[in-house]
Amino acid sequence: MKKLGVFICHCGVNIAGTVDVKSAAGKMGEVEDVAHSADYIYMCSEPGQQIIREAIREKELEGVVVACCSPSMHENTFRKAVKSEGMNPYLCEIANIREQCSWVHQKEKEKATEKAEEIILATLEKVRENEKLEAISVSINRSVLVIGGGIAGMTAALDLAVGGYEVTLIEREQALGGHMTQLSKTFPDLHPALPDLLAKAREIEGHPGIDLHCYSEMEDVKGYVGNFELTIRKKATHVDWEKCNGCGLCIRDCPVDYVSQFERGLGVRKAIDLLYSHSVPNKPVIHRSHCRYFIDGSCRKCEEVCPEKAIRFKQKDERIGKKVGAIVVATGFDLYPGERLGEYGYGEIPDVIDGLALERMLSVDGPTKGKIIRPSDGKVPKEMVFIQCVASRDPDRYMPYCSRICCMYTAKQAKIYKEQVPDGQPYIFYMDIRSDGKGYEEFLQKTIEEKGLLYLRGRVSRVFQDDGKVRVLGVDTLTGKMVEVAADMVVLATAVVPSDGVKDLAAKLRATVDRHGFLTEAHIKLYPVESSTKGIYLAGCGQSPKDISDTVSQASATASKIQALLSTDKLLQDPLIAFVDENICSGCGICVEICPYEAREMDSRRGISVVHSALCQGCGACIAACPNFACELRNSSSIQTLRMMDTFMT
Amino acid sequence: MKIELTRHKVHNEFAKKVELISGQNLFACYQCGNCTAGCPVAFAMEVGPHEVIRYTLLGLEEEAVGVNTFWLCASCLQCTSRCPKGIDIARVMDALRSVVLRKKDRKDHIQIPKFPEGFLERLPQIAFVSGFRKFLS
Amino acid sequence: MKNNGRFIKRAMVVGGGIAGISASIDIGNAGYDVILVEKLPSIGGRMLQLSETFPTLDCAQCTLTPKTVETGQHPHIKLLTYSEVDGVEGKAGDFTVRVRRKAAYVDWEKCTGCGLCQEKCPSKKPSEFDRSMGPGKAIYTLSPQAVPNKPVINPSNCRYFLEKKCRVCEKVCPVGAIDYEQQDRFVEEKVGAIIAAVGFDLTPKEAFGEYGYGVIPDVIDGLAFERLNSASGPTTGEIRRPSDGKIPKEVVFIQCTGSRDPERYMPYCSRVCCMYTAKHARLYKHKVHDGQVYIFYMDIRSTGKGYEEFIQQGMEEEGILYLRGRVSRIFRDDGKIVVWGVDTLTGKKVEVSADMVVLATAIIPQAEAKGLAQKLGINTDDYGFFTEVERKLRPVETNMEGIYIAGCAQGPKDIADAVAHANASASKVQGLFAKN
Amino acid sequence: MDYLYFPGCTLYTKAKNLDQTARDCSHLLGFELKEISNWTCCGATFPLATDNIMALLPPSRILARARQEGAILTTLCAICFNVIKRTNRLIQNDGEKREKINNFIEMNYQGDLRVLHYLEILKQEIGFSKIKERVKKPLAGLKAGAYYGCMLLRPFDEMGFDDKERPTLFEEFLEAMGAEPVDFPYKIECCGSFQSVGSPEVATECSYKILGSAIKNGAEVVVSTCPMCTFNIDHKQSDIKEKYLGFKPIPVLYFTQLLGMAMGLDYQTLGFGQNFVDPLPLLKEKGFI
Repeated sequence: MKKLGVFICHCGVNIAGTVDVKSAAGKMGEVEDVAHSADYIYMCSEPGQQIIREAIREKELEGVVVACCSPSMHENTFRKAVKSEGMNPYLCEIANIREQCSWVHQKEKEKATEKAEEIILATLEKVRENEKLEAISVSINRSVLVIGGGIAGMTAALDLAVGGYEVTLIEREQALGGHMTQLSKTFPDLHPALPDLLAKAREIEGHPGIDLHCYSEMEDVKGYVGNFELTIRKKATHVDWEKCNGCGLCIRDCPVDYVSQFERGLGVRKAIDLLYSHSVPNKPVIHRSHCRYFIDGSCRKCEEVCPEKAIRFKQKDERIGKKVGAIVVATGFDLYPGERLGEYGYGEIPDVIDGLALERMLSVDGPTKGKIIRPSDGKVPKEMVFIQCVASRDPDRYMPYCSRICCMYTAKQAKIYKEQVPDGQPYIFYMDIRSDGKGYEEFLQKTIEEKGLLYLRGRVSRVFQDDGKVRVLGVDTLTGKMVEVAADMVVLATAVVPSDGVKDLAAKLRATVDRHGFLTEAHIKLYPVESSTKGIYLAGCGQSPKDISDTVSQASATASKIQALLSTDKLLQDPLIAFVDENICSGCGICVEICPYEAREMDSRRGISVVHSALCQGCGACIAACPNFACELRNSSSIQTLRMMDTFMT
Repeated sequence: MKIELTRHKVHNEFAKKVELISGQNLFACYQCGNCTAGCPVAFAMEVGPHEVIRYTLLGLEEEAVGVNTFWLCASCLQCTSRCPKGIDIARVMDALRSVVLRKKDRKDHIQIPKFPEGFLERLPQIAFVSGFRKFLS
Repeated sequence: MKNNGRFIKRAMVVGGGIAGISASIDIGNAGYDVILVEKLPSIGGRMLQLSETFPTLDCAQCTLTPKTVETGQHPHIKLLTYSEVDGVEGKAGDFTVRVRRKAAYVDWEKCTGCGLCQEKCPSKKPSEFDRSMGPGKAIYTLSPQAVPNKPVINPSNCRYFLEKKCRVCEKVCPVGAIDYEQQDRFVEEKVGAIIAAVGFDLTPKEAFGEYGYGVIPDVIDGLAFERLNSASGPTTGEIRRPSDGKIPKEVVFIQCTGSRDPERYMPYCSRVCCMYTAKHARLYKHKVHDGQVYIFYMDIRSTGKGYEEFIQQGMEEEGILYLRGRVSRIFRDDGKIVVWGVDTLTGKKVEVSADMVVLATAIIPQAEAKGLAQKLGINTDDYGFFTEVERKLRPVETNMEGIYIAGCAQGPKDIADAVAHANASASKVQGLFAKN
Repeated sequence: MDYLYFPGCTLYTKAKNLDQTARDCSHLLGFELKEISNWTCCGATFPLATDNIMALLPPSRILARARQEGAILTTLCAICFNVIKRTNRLIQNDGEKREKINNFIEMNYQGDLRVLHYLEILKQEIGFSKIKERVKKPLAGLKAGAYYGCMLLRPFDEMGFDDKERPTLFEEFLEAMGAEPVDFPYKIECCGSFQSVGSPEVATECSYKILGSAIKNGAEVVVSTCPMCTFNIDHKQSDIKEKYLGFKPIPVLYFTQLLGMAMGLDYQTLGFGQNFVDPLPLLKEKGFI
């Protein structure tokens, strides 16, 4: 019979305020195989753990039950404490008498004490049957996949490469940079966005430790933290990027123009073109849906004119396999689809554009070379209306959350507008001005004072075309007056939403997303960059809208977490997983389909099912499904569970 | 109840004149209402100082000069001392008075003969003198 | 940058708040040694004083304790608490840091943390940790689960140091750990990189004349309200007025006290007050259902994930009244606190006679921040926040190679951003060590 | 040591008691108030409109002439003190306007005159401890509410008289005379000033709030420095009584009247006749006269 120890924690008043810990400790002491029973005000504190260590040493205990808070709080703490005394950590179990007893029965003190004693007795039953287990060590490969080549993905990739890890960076578009490439200048210092970004991109392109795959997407992923196996689909660019020297003749002679998504509908691209001028990598791609050859087999102009014969009409998508230890998801954001914003006339009135379109106008290499003009007639707008919270902070019809960056980029855009059009008047309809970053409030107030931006506190109910002008029906709640503006141009600060395709990417990665499609972090406060699935890390707007400096911080943070994860070449896995009793298992295979983590395979030679120890999360689905009771969870066998139930029933 | 704004109306001549006389930048105003909150005579005003500043900025001259706010202002400077943006609201009130008085088209000054009997004898001269350029109904 | 000696791959983190802890754990988990220097007797920083955290309202202690315990027991992290950086020489890879270990008047080697001295200490001065919402002892640990769980004696509250009397703690200590003659000691540490995460402080309410210069007892600041709210606080979680212990039924929260006030106090926005005030209001309503909450604000700033929904839920379900306007003045008027505010949306002057007023005072750097910056040779802005070398793309690096910044020492931010910021600086340190 | 003194128009007539008691007290305290030889009205309000140079001339002329006769100029009335001091500050800081003003008044004044209120002289130059010694009849048991008003304190950075939110100078002065100062929140709020001419009911409301707050905090008498405020919170108590029936009048005295009484001057010479609410019954009851 094993000698057991019971240690009951007061947890200040949290437990002791309801459960009579002294009498419980006393009763536990009377149980015949309990060699030591004690209580202390804070078991998890240093002196508390000291009591446990001394008791194990003096009484040579072979099993310990700590009655305290939830196992998710301090199970590791107490298992480490018993391990330091040479006892197998898995012989130490937690009896949760706080969340499951004292906190919920604060009004019935004696019944709560009774219940606490029963919980401890049940846990003793469990410990009596527990076996000694060793953590499973799993070898990991020390490379990382970064999904998304925006500023978040680039920062994470660079940090990891500097840290000496192999990085695979995949980007869905044909060039790096994400939305930052569309920006003119960044707030609050009005630095031009592109130069620094391209410097970083070139650094990535040339870095030996980074394997860059643009115009590629992740098709499938298997495995677990430390051992992800994934297949990347490299979409056919129809140009041999090694051969192409970026001379640009093909782009010049391509007869087909189409309205470019990158230019937010304000500019055009050729069927074969770069994503943006002097992009990194500076390689063109043929877009099949616009290229005449793919439509009716005609043209082939680019092929004729290409000096390096780099055009590959027949090129097919390519698949390459990769093994990585951790994955950073940096998929970025999109703007809420404008067409669904009926009341603002977006898509119907040419002079109503969104924030990114105005950024394209303000960019020196944009469609209007930096000049703000009305898309309808090319005139300079003198009445410029900015509307904030378009589809943001609108729980009823659109998105309930705040998109965080619009107040700042709108103020920046209004400032640049006033510099370009001194006699123009910007009106900004807002609800709350949100300039809470470092130096943001000072920038905003200085701009309002010097440039004379008129902030009207109120939402806009409707925007409609009215003989050449764009009528805006808004309100100024500070004077309580309805406000109407016959504007020349309207810029909508539309809501930031996750980029499309994130939902099924998350499904593949078995990462969770919230109802809007933003990836869910493990803990909002303490683990903001880790996903709840081990080995998956989140950076940038994919997790929630944020500005560039917060995105960069979060990206570096993921790099730090991954360097910590992959610094050891072995990863310790919890041994509390399922196992199969070979002589009972009939090989029916039900457990293989049931397993949500694909941790079960059929061993064809012996005709029985086997557990993949690294993949199994110990969820117990297979145990419930097994018709012959052939499998059990380590240290949670059916006998133990039944014995624990008995202590409650009697 | 409804106004139409154009760039000529916003920060128009009237607003610029008030800014010139008072030497203050009305765009700096947060509309936080600290001045109205602290004003000892705000209870008797049709609109608070922050709102008359708002009307001025929006170029609503008739509304701005139509209210009794800056006639009631006793320039006790409580607002100026507490404005987080450092706007001298008392000067803006005086500027609004000056704009109206300098136009000379208002005739509803208080007439001295209309004072009740013996009122002037009891009144200290200082009350009378400091009231100059301020007495309009 | 090879120098004659090799590149020391050991980091020092100055400041043991949530930022310092997060950075230290990351660097420690990557296998490098870390020395964590903390001014107070134990680590945890401001978060120790919080009751619950927004937006999930889970209790700060429960989320923080696993982290502090992990730091305390981490094989690679050495704690130097109740210590301050005195001087720094050298450059990246070879810094020599002189650390002053303040006299705790308790021999930490002998002390077992049994807590008897704290029970028996007769001193009843207002506790600084509880923002003087309740009495504190002269010999104290910051919280029962303090890491390390070693008390210190505060000479300005201790009867022995003031009047050479008492010595109760010495008598009662079972291991004779009390040593009134202990002096400050200096320790030299050689490290390769330094992260400055010294956190923030709040503008003292005494600075605001229009709000009573801190003389009106029931006018408290946000942190004091956290202590009232905290289950391990002086009132074990009950919201009671400091003056007479009654439960306030009319509570006014005043935002932007000292923030967004370029003319008289700080021009910047302290970023977290809108959120913690909304949290305070909701926690108050959970405990006092028939109480009425007024929040005077200018702009509500709830931009984080789930923040806006948290505030809207507060308004809709808890009946919290948001009044857009600043408060010009508050003064005491027979037992009540008269608040002169305004609601600029109705243009009306608003007067509330409140039972309690909570000021969301401006976040400012720690007093020692500027001094530490000089010692480290890094720039600060004119308020004392450390300046990052590039606002957008390099938010954690400074003008000195090998020296990084993390958390609120760089500028006001909430716990989530501070943790991400701290992890980022940890990443840079790991990068620096890997490069050499 | 003698101080240049600018009485101001009201102190010659309606506030003669303030002027007279100040001269007598100064004499008792060992210094003389030397009235500047040639002075005009100070304009009664500091011109807020930045382009109104004309209204700056009267105070500038006073400053320039005073500078020819001495280095420190003092006044008793809070409004004169405010106008003259702010003009002085403007002349010191604004070179362009200084030149314009000097051209108008054809004098050369550089703003180097020190302008002090009589209370500042008592505190900085004489010292409250010296006053305490000279007090023959300490005003023991007299609960006095010190009413600062607006012009002494604001604008803070130009007047620098005392703390703008919690001034204590007046209270120290009352304590020096043995009285019990009573702090009341409305001591820095406005009495309605010249509105008693244009909108009397507004001034009544403001004065009522001030007096009500003083009485609620236990004040038996209110002490003021400025004839404008004194008119509102003293003379208008008749209007207050009409509007607020339960209101019990409270005497309002100038600070120099109290000082004179404390230093043993005969109460007949203290000009109590000009005070609207008769203070004599209270002073008798307290045994000061």
